[in-house]
Amino acid sequence: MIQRTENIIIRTICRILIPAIQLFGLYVIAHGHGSPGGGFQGGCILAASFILMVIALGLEETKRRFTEKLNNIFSSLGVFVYAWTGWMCLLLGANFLDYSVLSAILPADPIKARYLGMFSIEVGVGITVMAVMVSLFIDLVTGGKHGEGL
Amino acid sequence: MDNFLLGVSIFLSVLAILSLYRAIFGPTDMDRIIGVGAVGTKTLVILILMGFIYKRVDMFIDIALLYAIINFIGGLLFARFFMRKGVL
Amino acid sequence: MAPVAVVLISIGVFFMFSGTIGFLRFPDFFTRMHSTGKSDTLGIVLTLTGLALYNLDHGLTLASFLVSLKIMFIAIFWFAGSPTVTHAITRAAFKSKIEPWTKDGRSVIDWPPDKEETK
Amino acid sequence: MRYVLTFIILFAHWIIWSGIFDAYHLSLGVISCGIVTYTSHSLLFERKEFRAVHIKEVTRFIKYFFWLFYQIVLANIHVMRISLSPRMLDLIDPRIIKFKTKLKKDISLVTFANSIILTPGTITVIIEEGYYYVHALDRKVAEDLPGEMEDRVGHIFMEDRHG
Repeated sequence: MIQRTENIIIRTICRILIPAIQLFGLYVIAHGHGSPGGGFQGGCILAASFILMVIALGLEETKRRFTEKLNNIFSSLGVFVYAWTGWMCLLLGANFLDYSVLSAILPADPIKARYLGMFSIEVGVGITVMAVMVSLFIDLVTGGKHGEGL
Repeated sequence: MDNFLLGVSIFLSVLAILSLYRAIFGPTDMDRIIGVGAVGTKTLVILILMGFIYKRVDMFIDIALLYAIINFIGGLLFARFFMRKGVL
Repeated sequence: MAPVAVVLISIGVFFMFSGTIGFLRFPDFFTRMHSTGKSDTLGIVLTLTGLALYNLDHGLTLASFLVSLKIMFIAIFWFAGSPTVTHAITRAAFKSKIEPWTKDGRSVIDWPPDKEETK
Repeated sequence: MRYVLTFIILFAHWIIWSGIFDAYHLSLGVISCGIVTYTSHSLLFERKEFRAVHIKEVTRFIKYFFWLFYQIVLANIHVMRISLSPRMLDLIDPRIIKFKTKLKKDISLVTFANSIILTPGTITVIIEEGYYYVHALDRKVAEDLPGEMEDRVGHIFMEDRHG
């Protein structure tokens, strides 16, 4: 098990910096259209904040905050959001991921609907990337046993 | 002013290459880590300078902040990784 | 604003230069850590302050003011994060038994030194 | 209380980063800050209640920050002279010194340790049971420890009054 660090400095500084990093990840996801970044990058930053949490608070505490079950739910929820945004377009009679027809069910004109569709795709990608990155990291550092490691 | 910024970024690149010497030939593992970290600090400044040179500061600033975060986490992780059998 | 920015950037880059030179010249790991961890931090903070001032030079709008604040945010982040990384790496080196380079061979001494010792 | 405080701090950060003030982006900001507040309010503030004393701590901390910056510049020039001097090996006398501290709270221990690290010439190596192990570059910087800096840090966080 990756233990809680006994080192006061690293623990305190990480505690202060983790919320800021998480908020930055969400910012990158939300502003994917106007600045560099998007779903994948934002998801990676969110995963990085969880890696920092593993360093600072230990694996046990991290798993209590972000459980295995929640991780599985998130990693499939992202794909679900992605796929259903595409399928809605298909069901409304356009191509896969052709967002502009979403204006039929959303209270928005086609340009705004394209915008919202793109945003929901990015949210889906971000959620999946975050969950998969976190589980990859935990599997790698513990050799898949979630016990001893690093 | 643009020429000044360009000169500063070239000078910083030279400094980054000098720091790379320790990252390659450093006697211990820890020397290599701080060599990479030193290259990272120079790269951070170069990224923002590039933003000023290309007149897109608002764009490069996000990359620079991300780079700072990655450098921070990378340093901590490497330090922990190279210290065998211990808690950081 | 521009001349102040030029002065700040020059001083910051000079500190980074001295840090790199010390990084190459010092004899062992711990002393190298001194030069790269500190001079680089002060250099980055001064350089970023200069760049934030230079950014305000093109006209003080809300957008450019926010960009300057963002640059200062990076500086503050670095100010909090860099000593932590320095401490983590030094601690890891000390725990993995890297011997500090000393002149008289005694690496750890109590401080302040005892009275007899200073005589 | 700490939910509200965390939310306000995070939303200030969001406004600085975002820079777009239409309803769409602001509502995204509120949602994101809500999520982060819910997941990590216990990370940012460990104590549950706040008193007026803690505002004073912030102002004192800012005052201390400027003093620290001045010290950093002074010490940086000292280390720069050493590292650029041709007789560098004669000037340095590195060793690890060990001294007892009188600080007790986590936050003041961390502030003191980070101040030591930021002042060139000294690195905190380990903190163990009230002892600081500090690597000092030469005798001159080692003599300043623990000294004035510890008193100032103790003054910020009111160590003597258990505030």
